[in-house]
Amino acid sequence: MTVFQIILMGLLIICAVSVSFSKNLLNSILIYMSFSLVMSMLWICLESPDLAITEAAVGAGITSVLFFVTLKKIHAIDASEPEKEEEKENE
Amino acid sequence: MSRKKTAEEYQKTFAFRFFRWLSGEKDPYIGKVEMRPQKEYQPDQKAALRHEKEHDAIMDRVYDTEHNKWLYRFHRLYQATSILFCLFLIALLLVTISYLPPNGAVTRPVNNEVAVRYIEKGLEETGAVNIVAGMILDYRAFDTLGESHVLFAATITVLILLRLNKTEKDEAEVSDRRFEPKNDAILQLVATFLVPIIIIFGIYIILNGHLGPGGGFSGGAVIGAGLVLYLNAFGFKKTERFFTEKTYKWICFFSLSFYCLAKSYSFYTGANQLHSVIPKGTPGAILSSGLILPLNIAVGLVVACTIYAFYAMFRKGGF
Amino acid sequence: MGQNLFANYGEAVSAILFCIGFTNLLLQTNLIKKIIGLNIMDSAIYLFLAEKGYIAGRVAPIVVDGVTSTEAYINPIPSGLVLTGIVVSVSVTALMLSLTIRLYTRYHTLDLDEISTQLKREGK
Amino acid sequence: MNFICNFPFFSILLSLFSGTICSMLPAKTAKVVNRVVITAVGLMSAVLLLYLLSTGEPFIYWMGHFPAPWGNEIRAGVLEAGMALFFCMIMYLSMAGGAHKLPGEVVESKHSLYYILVNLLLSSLLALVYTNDMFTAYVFVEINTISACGLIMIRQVGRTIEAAVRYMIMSLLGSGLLLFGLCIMYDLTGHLLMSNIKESVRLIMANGEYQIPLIVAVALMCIGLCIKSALYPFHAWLPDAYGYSTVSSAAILSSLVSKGYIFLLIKIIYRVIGFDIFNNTRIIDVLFVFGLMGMIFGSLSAIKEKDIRRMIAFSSVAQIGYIYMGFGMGTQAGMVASIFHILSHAATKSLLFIAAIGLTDVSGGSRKFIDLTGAAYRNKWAGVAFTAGSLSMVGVPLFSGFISKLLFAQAAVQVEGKMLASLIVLGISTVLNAIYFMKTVLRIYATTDETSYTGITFRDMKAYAVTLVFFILLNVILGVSSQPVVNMIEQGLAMFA
Repeated sequence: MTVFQIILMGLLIICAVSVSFSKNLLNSILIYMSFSLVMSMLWICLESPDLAITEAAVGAGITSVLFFVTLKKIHAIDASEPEKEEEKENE
Repeated sequence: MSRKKTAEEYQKTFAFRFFRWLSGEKDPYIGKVEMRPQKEYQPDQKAALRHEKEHDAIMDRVYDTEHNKWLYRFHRLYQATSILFCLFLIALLLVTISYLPPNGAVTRPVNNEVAVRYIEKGLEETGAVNIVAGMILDYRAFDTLGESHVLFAATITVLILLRLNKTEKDEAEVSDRRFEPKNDAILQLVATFLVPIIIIFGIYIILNGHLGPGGGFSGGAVIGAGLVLYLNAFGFKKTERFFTEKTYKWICFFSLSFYCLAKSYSFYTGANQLHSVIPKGTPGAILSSGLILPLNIAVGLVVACTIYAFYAMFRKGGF
Repeated sequence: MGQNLFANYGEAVSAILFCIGFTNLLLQTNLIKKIIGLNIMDSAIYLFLAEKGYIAGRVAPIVVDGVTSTEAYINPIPSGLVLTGIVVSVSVTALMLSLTIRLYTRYHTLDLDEISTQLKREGK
Repeated sequence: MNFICNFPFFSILLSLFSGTICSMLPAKTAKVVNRVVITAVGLMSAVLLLYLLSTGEPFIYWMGHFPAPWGNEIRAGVLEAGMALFFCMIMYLSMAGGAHKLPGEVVESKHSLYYILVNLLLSSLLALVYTNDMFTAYVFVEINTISACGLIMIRQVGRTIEAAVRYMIMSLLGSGLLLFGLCIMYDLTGHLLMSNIKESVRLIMANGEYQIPLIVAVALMCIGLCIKSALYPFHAWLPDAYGYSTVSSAAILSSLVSKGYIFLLIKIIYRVIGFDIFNNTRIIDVLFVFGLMGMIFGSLSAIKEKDIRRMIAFSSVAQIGYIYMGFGMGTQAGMVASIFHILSHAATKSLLFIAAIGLTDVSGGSRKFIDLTGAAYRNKWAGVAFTAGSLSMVGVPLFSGFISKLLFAQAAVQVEGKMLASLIVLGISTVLNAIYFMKTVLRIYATTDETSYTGITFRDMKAYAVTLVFFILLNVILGVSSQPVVNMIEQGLAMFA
């Protein structure tokens, strides 16, 4: 279990760094989503299922949806591709 | 013989002329100095234009952020200091952490009588099987009350920022749907299957909050996500049939007031050592653990509505 | 330097994440990136807290079969605090994003310094 | 338990609940509700203060059915009750003084939202004042931040939104640091309740184990709160936020919001860490230096400013520097001076903001100094009030500012090593204060022949003039009968321990 935790933590750091260096806003938000997902897995490992559910619903779900709408409003997503991510996200 | 002068004589004296000059009745230069009337001031269009251009040029020079050497240096300095500061912070925190009590051990100060009582007496005192739910909604309920008002305050600020009036809203709606396929068949089919499942799952999480992992906030977020999916698939027209700003306001108002009043009652009886009439029920049953279940439902409603409201506000500035 | 750095590897990771978020908040010019940095920073603190509650070999604090001995469960307090914290960070994120939208519709840029220069230049 | 002991709880819950209620009410009713709530809370705090003065004992109030380390608690002593009363008074006067400007600055449909935010802000301030639990403090700090941000950007011009973004970024950095410090503290002590943490801290300092993380935790919390209360190097958001928001917001923000955080810091110093332990760390020196820097650079920026409201805003930076200088002295006297300065600055700064709006109103809405020439003749009440506020800020006897400067000087004399620095900077800062405030006063009393602006008479602005009179009275009362207030502060600090 410890090894798994360490791998997850490594993933967290990789995600955080690549968010900072990614040029494309859409990419960085997608990476942030995966950051949240990894975080919620980590919380299962840390025996906090309440947090895992909340993080999965909120961090990977709601926050990202709000980010996507914002990107759309500020025209950072190319208009030619309607936001598939947004809908994919909700499922 | 009187020394009085007559008026005529007086008018010739120096004193008379001096006082008249003082009071401004006579200009001593009139008739004595060669003068020409001044030309009336006419604003010179060209000069004004030139001035404007010069002003613009100066402003361009002053606010030319790209070629300003000092600004560039300042930015560099700022970046360097920030990075140094963050490295320093990392080092500081790592050193701090190296001195902290070791992780995972039982002997740490965190595992003291507080946690012990929550675990040992939690079931008995709050009636909740999920000790975390019992803790946040009964032992430390004041924090949670504050937390739901953080959400409320955030909604209010978002309303202030993004709520538009009727005409603006219509424009925003038109521009919002410009690039979007209307009535996407695949999406609608998927949504018909998924939305009920998502919402039922959310309701399960809320109702099960005191028995297992979950609770008002996570369940509400899941329901909110379901509503957002429904909105995306079927558009605002459909959702407006059952969910308008009025519905949102009333649900929020009722849930928050219920939350406030219920918790006030519990705080009041607790502090004054009065007996609370709220029954605890049998632990493990769905109708148990006193106020936790109703509070979870109230929080869930608020959160679901708030998330939908956030989404609708972001999309078109209204419901 | 203390001796517990490797025992506390989870906390160390959370400290590094905190600083990455902090750096993002300070250095990124783009507001959206700043907001992501803020979220990373908050998550790092929650990770730190959750690590505090964890005790190896014990299970989540949900009473099973009426067993209420302290030996069986992890510390429930950090989980509760983190739950509260997550709600706070969602609210703040929503607020920041709506501010971003508002700024963008007005100035068509996401760079705060650029907006400041523009404002000063207009002299309002 | 006496029924009066319920009052802190009632006042917090009343203001929280009125926020929810106001969301359903039309703007006019919401305004009435807002006023009624502030008055009621003020009255309750006054009764509580009298009760506490008569018993002389602070009390603990359980928030729930569980005692100390398990449940939440709030705690009331003389200082808390007095602070709550004072905050209510300032808030009522600020709301009343800015009420006539609100329709022009905020869209009609958003008025009730404004009152919701004010109610939430009041409740969070009260909770910060009364709380005995660190995590509750964090949650209410967030409510405070969010509603303050709302108050800044409710007047939607470009500047305020930019200022709100800057404010949020700085505040969130501060909250993050505060929360991190709090978590380390929790890990070391295993408690979240202030009194229990203090016991554990004393044990830790006696044992010698975990001292380094403890000091780091304290430092993180201090820096977080300093950032949030706009201490000098972290003040970038302040001038725009105070200068362009609606006048009530500016008055409330400058006099109450930052003071709420500072009061929390005082609570942390006294009730969590312990005054002597805090004074033995190097943190107070850092606070001292930042405070001195703020006093000088804040005033210098204020002198450079050509816009009256931004000038007052920059003056806030300088005044917050004073407060932190008092913390940095590390003596009881310095602390008393700081707390007195919190009161006097709150009373004066809101007066200045409210008076400044009266002056700009009769100058065609322009805030540039050049247009303000002779404004005091056009609006005599605002002119007198502004002069009174300026005199108080500069530190002329009879006004509250004089007493706080006197207390600072007295406190500085007792401190070895910091005496010279603090006295010199106090002197320089007073001179700088005098330069920019007297410059403004001379400007508004200068005579001009040609004026295209019409004056205003008492009949047009009864409520406004009455508010100003109350503000001036408050200032003069603080300045003339300072001894009872100082005694109360000392008694309150004694109750903290």
